[in-house]
Amino acid sequence: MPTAMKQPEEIAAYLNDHIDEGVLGFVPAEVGQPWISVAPDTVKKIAKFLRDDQELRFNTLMCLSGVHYPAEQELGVTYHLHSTTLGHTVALKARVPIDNPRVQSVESIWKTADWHEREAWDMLGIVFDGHPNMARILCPDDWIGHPLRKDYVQQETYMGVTTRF
Amino acid sequence: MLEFLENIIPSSPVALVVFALFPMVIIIVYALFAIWLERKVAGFIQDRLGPMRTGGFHGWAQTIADMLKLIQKEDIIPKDASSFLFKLAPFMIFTASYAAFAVIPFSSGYIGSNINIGVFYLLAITSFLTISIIMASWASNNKWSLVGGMRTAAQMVSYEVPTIVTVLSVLIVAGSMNLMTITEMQTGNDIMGFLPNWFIFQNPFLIVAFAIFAISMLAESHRVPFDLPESESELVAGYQTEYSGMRWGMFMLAEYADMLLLSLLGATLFFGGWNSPFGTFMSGPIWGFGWFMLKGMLLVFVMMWIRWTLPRYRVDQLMHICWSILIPLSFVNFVLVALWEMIF
Amino acid sequence: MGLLDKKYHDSNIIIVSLDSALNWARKSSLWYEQFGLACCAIEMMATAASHYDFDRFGIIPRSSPRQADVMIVAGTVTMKMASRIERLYEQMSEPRYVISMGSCSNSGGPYWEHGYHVLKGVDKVIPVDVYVPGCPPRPEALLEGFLTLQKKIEGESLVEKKPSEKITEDADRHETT
Amino acid sequence: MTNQITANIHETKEMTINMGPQHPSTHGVLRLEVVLNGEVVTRVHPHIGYLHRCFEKYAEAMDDYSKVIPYTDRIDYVSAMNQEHGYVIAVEKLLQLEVPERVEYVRVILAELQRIASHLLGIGTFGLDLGAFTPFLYCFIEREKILTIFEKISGARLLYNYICVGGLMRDVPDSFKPETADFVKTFRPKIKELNDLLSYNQIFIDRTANIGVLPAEVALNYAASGPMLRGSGVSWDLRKNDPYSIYDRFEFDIPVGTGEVGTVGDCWDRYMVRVREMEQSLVIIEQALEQMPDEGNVMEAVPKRIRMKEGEIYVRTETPRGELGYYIISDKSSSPFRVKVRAPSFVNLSILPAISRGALLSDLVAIVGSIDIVLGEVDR
Repeated sequence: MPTAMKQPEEIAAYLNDHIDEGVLGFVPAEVGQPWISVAPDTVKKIAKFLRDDQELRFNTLMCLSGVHYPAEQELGVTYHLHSTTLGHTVALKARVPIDNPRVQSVESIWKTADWHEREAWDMLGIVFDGHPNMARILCPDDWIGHPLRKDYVQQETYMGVTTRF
Repeated sequence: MLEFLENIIPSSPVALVVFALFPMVIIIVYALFAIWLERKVAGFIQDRLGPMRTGGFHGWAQTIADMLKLIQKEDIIPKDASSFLFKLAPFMIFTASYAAFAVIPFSSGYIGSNINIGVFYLLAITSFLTISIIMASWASNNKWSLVGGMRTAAQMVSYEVPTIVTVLSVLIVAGSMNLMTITEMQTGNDIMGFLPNWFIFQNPFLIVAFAIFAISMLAESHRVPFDLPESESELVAGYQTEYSGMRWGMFMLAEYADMLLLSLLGATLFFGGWNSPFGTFMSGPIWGFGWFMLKGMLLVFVMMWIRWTLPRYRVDQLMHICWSILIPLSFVNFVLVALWEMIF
Repeated sequence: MGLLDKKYHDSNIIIVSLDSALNWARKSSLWYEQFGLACCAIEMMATAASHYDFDRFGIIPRSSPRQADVMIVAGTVTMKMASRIERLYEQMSEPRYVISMGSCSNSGGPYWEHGYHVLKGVDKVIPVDVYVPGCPPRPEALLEGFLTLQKKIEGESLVEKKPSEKITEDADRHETT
Repeated sequence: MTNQITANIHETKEMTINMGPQHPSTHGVLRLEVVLNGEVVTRVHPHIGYLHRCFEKYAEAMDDYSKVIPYTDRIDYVSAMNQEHGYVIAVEKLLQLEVPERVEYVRVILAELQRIASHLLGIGTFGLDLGAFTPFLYCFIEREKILTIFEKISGARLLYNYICVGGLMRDVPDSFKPETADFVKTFRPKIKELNDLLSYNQIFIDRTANIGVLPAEVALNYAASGPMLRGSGVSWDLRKNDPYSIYDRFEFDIPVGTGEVGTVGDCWDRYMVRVREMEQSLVIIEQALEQMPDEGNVMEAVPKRIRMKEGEIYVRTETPRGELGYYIISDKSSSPFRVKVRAPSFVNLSILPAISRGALLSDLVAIVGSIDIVLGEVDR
């Protein structure tokens, strides 16, 4: 039975062996956890492989987070995956330029991604291709701007009420 | 009692009005007391005190303050509501529950109208409650009210069947529909030498009938576990959602009056009405009234006790209990009561 | 704030005694609207529970705004919620009162500086009668808020205040705050 | 012609009804857009964000890692200690900081007490949703005792700001140990009382068994966690499966849903998992009280100034509602570059449309109650 817990390095190497394109490399960390960098237009294919492959079996998406990198003019999406059967975890990162922030949606692979992706759109303005309902989730529908961007400027009024003190 | 009033009051119509207002006084005094009692009972069941401040001793004036406040409240009629029906419903529901008290024999000296078909009249007039609730819910033009009203219609119409069948079982034993006659038949302490001649002791199957009656009574007056029409956690306030001020107060008053009415009916049919449990000891018109109200209030207390103990049923389970348990059971029991009467 | 309030221009002995009776009824039966927004709602529930027991003062929850007298704004009011709070307030029937519970609804509280989605004080959308400070206020503080509201109700009258009285009253208020 | 008329008469329309944001049983400001066919729910569409308090913006704006802690309290105001615990563990892991023994034990005891307090509230409000008012107040009486313990050590009843990076704000008083032991002793019989009054009440069982059944595969696909996942029969508890802090030193069971009165994964199972977890928390507290060192400086490892290296970490802890994840990216400054909270209620609530289709309106109330959401955590 090829069912053993894998370290992130091994998972990266395994992915490199089995996926032709899209896996951009393994990034070790000085402190904290390492991650695997992936291309945003291949996320879905990689995600499906990660979920269905018998050696990996990542059956849950623990967390999906959007990040803004103002220095590089980029937005990023981090996926934290976990396998309840094998017990290993891995982090994937996809980065897109801020003027065309499009990432493939993984909603069809892990249902939990639905709300997480809507939140990333709401907070950071990342568009997820293939998501069934790309609407704002936390802020009201007519809100202006994406609050978690580092250069976000709060709107002065909303529905006639000032947002400042 | 009417003759007595006509003796002291020279004008006959005035005497009649005073005579007719007697139940009204009882209802109002009872409601003021019962709402306070309800909160006190809830408090003691839940390890707290309940009203303590208003009026001094244990918040005795709490309900009076509530009523006085409700009178002051703004009377809102929603723009899209059907104004006429919306205004009419609270009066109708109160009138219906007040009118039903006409045939209740409060004591050997007082009955509003000693008619032969008292039971029949009472069951007919309580159907007005259902109609007024549907009226209120439909007129409000509010979705929560509507769902509450539909639940009420289904619930009250269904539970009328077991109620009527159990009442019929008593009528077999009594052989009369006059509530005064029914009460008079239960005078005396002859069963096993000491037990009073109440119907519940006369026929063992009437104990089952009383159990069915008690359950239906909870449903008819929509109390927990059958309080679906106004279930707070689901329907906000059900058919009362849009009512404010004294119009809402009328609904509350009617609800408590309804509780008392059904309790008094239960006391009359099963527990000897105004008869003293000790035979001729402490009997008479005044004592009789006291015994009667005591019996009614005990049943009301049990309803409160249940309210603060149990969760609520779901609407389909409610129907299931009625149609597949209570109704067949009440019919079988009806036959058994009749057989017992034939044999003994 | 009821229907008859401030309808009379002159006071007399009947109105004075009626005033005290009506005010007594109002202050003794403050039914609050049963809804909570955030952290403070948990303390509000704790105040209604056995240990502190709102019912001692005749305060009970009603879930329909039509039958409620007091709205306890218990917690952070966000921009998305602000219009709903306004609507709920309008649905309540007069006389109605508002208690702002906790720092968030008083002024935005801890979300004062960077809270782009937080309304900085519920008094921007509805009038507030009593402010209860704290994050969250203790149940005793909320009860104190209710007692303050009761004192405020005692001062209400069917008689419209004369302009001169209004001025002195305003001056008093400025002094105390 | 006549056929057409009768067809028109019998044609029914679906009714869209708005539940919330002000509704007695949406546990705060959740809004559910419910499409009803009669009383049967055809579709549910949850609208959230009515309590969006910009936590993540605040975490970035604060100039110190410690200053984020009061805001973590307010994410899930029902279990503030657990939130602090999770955040502090994440920061400590980034700092590679060792924490004194005594601190770890106090933290664990507090986290478990908070779990009991939180479950008591969850159970109580669930009963309230089903119309049982009295158990709710009984739960609050017990909860008040825990809050008294917390108040003695931290000065606050609800939001404590007590656990800090590297230690605790101040040492626990001497009375902490005997009082906690005393609580454990008095609380056990209360669980039995609760079971008699509510858990095994026939009406309660009728209302919750076979309602809102969540199969295990669906739960995993939706990344459900906590009692929601365990109710579906999956034995998954981070305290055991991925132990953090010192949870590997204690012996306790993971209660899972068994379908005792209905189907595995129904509302009753989720409810019962919570009740049984309270018992297990008592077991953990008892062991921790026994092992806890009496002496030790709780401020020993607290850094004067937090100097962070560049890196990132995702740390998950088990809160009463499930897996709480803090994803922290640090740069060289003293404030976090990005903090993302993976809130268990947020994820658990996203399952609601999937499990409430075809339920009755009253069942919907039961299902929402059994998920045990805290809106502060859903909206952050």
